Amino acid sequence: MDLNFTPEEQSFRAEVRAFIDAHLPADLRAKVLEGRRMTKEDYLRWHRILYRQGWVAPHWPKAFGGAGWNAVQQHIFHEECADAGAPALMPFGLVMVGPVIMAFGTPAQQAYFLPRILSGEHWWCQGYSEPGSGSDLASLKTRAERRGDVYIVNGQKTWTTLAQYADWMFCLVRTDPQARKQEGISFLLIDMKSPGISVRPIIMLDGEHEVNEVFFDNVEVPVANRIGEENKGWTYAKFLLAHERTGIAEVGRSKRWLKRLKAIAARERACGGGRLIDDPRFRDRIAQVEIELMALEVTTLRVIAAEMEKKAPGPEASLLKIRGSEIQQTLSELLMLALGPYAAPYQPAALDAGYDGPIVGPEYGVAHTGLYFNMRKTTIYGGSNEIQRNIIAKMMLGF
Amino acid sequence: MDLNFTPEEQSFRAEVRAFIDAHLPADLRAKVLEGRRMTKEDYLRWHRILYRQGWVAPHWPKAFGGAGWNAVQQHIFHEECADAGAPALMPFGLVMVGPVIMAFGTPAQQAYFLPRILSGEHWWCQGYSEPGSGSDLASLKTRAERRGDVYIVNGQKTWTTLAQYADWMFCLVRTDPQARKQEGISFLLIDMKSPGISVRPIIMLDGEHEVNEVFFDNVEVPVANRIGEENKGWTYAKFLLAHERTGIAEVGRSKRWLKRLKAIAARERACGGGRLIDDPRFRDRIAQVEIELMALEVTTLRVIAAEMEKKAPGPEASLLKIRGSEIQQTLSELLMLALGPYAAPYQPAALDAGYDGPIVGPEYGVAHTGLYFNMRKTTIYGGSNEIQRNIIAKMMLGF
Amino acid sequence: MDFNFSDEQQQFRDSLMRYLREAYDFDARCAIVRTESGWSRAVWQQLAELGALGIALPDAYDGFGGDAFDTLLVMEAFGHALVVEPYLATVVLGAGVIADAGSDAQRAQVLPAVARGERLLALAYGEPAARYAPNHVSTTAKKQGDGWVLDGHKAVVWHGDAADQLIVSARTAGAVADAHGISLFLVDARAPGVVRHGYPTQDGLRAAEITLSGVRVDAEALIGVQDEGLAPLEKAIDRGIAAVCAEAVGAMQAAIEQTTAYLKTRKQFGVPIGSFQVLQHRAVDMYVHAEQARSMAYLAAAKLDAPRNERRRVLSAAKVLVGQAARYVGQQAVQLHGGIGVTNELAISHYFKRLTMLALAFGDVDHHLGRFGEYLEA
Amino acid sequence: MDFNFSDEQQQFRDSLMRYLREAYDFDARCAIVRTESGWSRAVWQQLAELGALGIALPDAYDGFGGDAFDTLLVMEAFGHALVVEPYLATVVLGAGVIADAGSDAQRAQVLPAVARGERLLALAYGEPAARYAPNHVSTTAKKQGDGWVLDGHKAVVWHGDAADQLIVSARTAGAVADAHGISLFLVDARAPGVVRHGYPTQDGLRAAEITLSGVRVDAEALIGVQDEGLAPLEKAIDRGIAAVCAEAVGAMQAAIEQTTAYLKTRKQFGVPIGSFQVLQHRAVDMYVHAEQARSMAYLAAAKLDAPRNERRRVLSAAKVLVGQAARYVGQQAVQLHGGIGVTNELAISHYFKRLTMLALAFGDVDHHLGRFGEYLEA
Repeated sequence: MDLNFTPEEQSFRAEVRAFIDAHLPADLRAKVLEGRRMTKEDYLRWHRILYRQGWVAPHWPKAFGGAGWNAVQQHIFHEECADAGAPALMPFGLVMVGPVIMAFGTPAQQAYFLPRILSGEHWWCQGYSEPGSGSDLASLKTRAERRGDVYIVNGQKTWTTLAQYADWMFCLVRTDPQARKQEGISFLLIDMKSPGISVRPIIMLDGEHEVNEVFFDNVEVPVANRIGEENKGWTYAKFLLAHERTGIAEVGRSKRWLKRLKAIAARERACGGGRLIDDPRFRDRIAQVEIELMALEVTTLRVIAAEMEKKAPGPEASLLKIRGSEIQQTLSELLMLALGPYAAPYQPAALDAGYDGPIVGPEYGVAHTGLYFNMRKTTIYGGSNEIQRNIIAKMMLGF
Repeated sequence: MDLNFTPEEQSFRAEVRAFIDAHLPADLRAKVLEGRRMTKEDYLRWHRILYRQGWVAPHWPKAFGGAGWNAVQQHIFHEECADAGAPALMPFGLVMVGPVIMAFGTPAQQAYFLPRILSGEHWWCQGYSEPGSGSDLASLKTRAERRGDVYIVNGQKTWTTLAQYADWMFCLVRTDPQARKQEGISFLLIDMKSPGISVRPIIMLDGEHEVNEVFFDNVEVPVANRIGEENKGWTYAKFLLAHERTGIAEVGRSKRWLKRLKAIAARERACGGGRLIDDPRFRDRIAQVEIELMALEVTTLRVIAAEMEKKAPGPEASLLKIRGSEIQQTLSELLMLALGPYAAPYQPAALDAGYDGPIVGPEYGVAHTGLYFNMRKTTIYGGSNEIQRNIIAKMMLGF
Repeated sequence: MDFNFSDEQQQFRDSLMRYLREAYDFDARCAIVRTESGWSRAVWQQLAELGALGIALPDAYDGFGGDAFDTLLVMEAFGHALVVEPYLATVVLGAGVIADAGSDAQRAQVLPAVARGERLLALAYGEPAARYAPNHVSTTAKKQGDGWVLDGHKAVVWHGDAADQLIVSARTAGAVADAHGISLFLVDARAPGVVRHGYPTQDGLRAAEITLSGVRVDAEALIGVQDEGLAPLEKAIDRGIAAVCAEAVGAMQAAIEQTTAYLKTRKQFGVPIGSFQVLQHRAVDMYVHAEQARSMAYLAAAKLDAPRNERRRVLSAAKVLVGQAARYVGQQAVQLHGGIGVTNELAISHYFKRLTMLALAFGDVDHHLGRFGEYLEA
Repeated sequence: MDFNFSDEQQQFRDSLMRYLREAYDFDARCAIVRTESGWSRAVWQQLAELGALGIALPDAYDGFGGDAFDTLLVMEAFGHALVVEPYLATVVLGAGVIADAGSDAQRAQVLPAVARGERLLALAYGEPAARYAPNHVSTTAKKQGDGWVLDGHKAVVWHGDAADQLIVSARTAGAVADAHGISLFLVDARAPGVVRHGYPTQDGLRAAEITLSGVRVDAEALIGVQDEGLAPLEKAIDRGIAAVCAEAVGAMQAAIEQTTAYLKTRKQFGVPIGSFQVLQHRAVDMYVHAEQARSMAYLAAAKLDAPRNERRRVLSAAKVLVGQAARYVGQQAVQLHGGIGVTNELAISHYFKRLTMLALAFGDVDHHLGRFGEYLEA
């Protein structure tokens, strides 16, 4: 039993940190740290920097162009990126569809798609959720009818994150309407430029355009773009969901937010004078969430250690999701509360880089209330926390 | 809209207070305030004092020997009694079976039982719960077979509060085993001295003897001691449950505990020196529970006001039960926490009046930890808080 | 003890809620928020005609002489409909200060115009470094001849951009956080030296940063007693607290109605999600919070005219409990709606945002828990 | 990074848990608690033979040279079985201080005897007015000739009635709450002037009030450096915290096992009550708390030898989180058992009581939240 990182792991961390220090553009870093609006190009700039270094896919095997790192190395890498304020890497290609293509794709699919995921040429989006499905994913209704070498796809997806930027979508469609729920589903790769696809923005409660509805009106998809066998899509979808939850606890980002919260609480004044961080109530709130985050970090490391021994990530991931999302919500709420009355102004224009108009209240606060609002999603998406509790009840407690 | 008591109500309060000041024995008062062990005679002394004054049954009509007070007067009376540290009046006769006998009893039953409830000659207990039934009361199994003028009762009741003192039990028994669950139940009045009854103590987690199992082995009960019709007992049981919840919020007692908590927190020293009540964390905990209690008091008054207008007490009583029990638990927990390390000693002998052995820690603290343990029952009994939430979900929210 | 509203009050509430149901549904509200000004003068005129603007103003000044419970009825209805018009700023805070502490001349000049819907007010008391403390006043008013010259920066002034007149707290004596030495002034919002930067707030209402640079007012602009402005200001804030508590109660009720309706309609796994016990009990806890909050809103209204310490104790208790309830109900209303709850498309997220801001208004839970604690041994 | 216990550790744990399963079930435990002494010397000898008493003591003194994780294994197993024997008092606290700060002579005299199960210790550091502060020492030790004379009252000394030797904190300089001027002494528990009033605790263990009246000890009784006893005392307390965190983790696991088993067995309304989603989710939240607590128990063990500030920061964090988890798991275990949960008849209420006391041991959640907060900006 030893909770310390080995000397090798520590020198790996030093190497990662040195690279980020040297290569993360200052303007990107500032945007991330201040929580300003990110553009597609912002994400891609950092993606390409890591791609050139060979680090853009830490968890992919070297044979497919990944870094081939083990779970601890991946954890260290993500923690360093989060701490430094590097833009998030979009998971849709690298974390979601990439491993599916590696595991179940044809050699042709692998040769075409994988390098383009790595280079950033293809921006992917996820076509899982539908208006009627929600947490009951398998009830999806989007139809794909085989007509020779193509499928004709009709239907609608929703909650499609950043579909407005996407070149490709991986998509669950129903190919056998007679079969039972989980059967009769196929897994298609769809070119977003195909005729018949339209994308409608959904504006989130913070006023931002983050997700979309995607409509399919007789969209032709080559059969060659199907992953694996027809009607076996649910298998691939489950494979993906098991991988999707890596890093779901977002410990690194939460540690960065905690650091920021402390810095701001040391600058804000409490009502009676003195620093907000010295107000016993606010101090206790910070202390409480810091303690919960410490525990979550160790729990995450325990899960990673289990993964290292080839124990598959199990329902423990649900625990990481539950506590991780709750901690993110608490931190974003404290960031808002720290502002006092200046939590109220709504200043969407100020979120853009280069904005030089007036700012109401402290400049560091413009994104906080929106962040608090936005973070409500974390207990809903990726399987709501209620669903996660159902999973633990069944898998860990045997109900 | 006026949240103040009328001048009449205020002078009623003054009258009640003056009577209690003059007639509540000091030793009883001290026992109650300090949370020491109460004997049967302790309860009966106060019962008889109120009986002589004509106040022992505030909610009974004058025709049956009650005070005939309205809901506001009853509230004022109970609040004053609680504040002064008067012993609780046992509800089994006065609140539970008394109203059932008034509503559904024969003239002979009324003439025999009601005066003896008032005088305290009969101590009653409640025979509802059974080992298998719990929250699912109607699944009871105790059998009563008709044999001429008597029923032969066999079976077992449990959680029978203070049955060790009881002269009579009101009891739900199954008289028609073929009927559906809620049907086939009858409501019997059983003399606890009947042959075939045995009482086994159940020791609570605080080490006290408060509840019992009661076993029936061919116990003969005259048919004349049945309330109302055979197999209609569920109706009378429901009538009783609707009345049982009056005062369930225990606002008066909680206010007394709050006062005591503040007095103790003003005497205890905090770790850094200074008074515990000036420790910001402990102070906030007191403030929080006081605020919740303020709200509950107004909510209680709102329910009482609705009762005054002959709106029957509805599912709002579930709300009072939920918040009332949670507040009692919080207060008892703070009373324990206030003691610091002296929460640990277990001193059951010191709970008796007249104990003059050594006491570990502050004398005012001997009952606190046991009280905290004991109060866990409040979210379980009388329909667990989970059941209360089911009731609100169904009755108030229409699920 | 009487928990009933009078017949008159019930009729007034019914007509107000009927109007809002018909003219102020969610789409109408969104359209109003999207306008340049962010609120509707037409709605304001309708509210004047319904008597809502004058209901709690003195009879002598064209009001109806109502009490705190009339204000409660209005605010609860506004909370239920998510009304964005400047009622709190103009009527509760602004007219409240004038009615309470103003001279006869000020009352005559301001109150009838407010009741008719022809005058908008704003209470400019916050400052950038003040957080929630009204005694933190660094804006100065210096005597000049018969009148005064005001300089300073007033922060997050609700509906400050729409106001015709501002009630400004300024320091006439003492150091920055002293209780003594604060005076209130009635200032023309368009006076030379007044610069207003208006902006929307996170919940679709409006506020403004206001700078005063050498703003001259005459002697009659002083409201009440020189240097003793904190008392009426604190009282106005407590009236504001009672009002936002009532508004939050209305908003919580609407959020609960909409959430339970959604739970009964929305199907997953082949059943309405409202059949899941965990979600039912969540809704029950929302209901319990809301009922306790309603009790505290009543108590807050009842204690507005109590002696200062008792008033502050109860108003802070109300703000703590209502703030916690608003947070819980708002968050869970969104959670129980799932994905659609975190979009701007349904009303529910707007209730959540408004409830969030109401929980912060006049001081957050921690602030008022501390203020309540000052009276713990009283 | 390695979260595995070694093969040796796993074997040791298996044999310990097997012994407890066979010899220390709930009935056996109740019988032990009912005895006059409240604990079992026979069990203690068995624990000595299993190596549990010496596992974490130095090799040189007949121990096995184990580390904090060996202590964790023992305490977790003890928590799981609700063991009442004086392990924390004797081995973790008492022997810990001697091993850490004692002279070679003291070590040689005490530690092998502890490992063999022939010596019981108690750490007498609390005082009636000290609450949870170990620096609050009013017990005095005055120099007399070569030795010392001790006077004072030590409060709630765990297993103080059974101890053969006491480690007593006493003031040799300074004022009552000063950090400097505290010294530790090894005192024969049966020395003239030592009066012990032993009593049961709420969770079935034992403690004692101890008064010292003119108790003479010789110069060799001083442990470590005169006036500098607070540092080893604080370290002992932190070791105690790590130990009770591990014990709480074991007790929580048992409580969760028993509660989920009960939920699956107990039927109401014709179905196992474990089929109700609300109860399932409650059990899940117990599980989540317990897993987070386990992580903090590991971290606490790992940081016992870190520099003082880092050690205190982490140990307080662990105590806060484990305390909150113990409270939640204990309360809900009772709640989910319903009526039977609030009786003494099933084990579950005893787990609740032990978890309650563990949450208070060495300082409650508020105390450690404050201590953690001292290092917030470190």
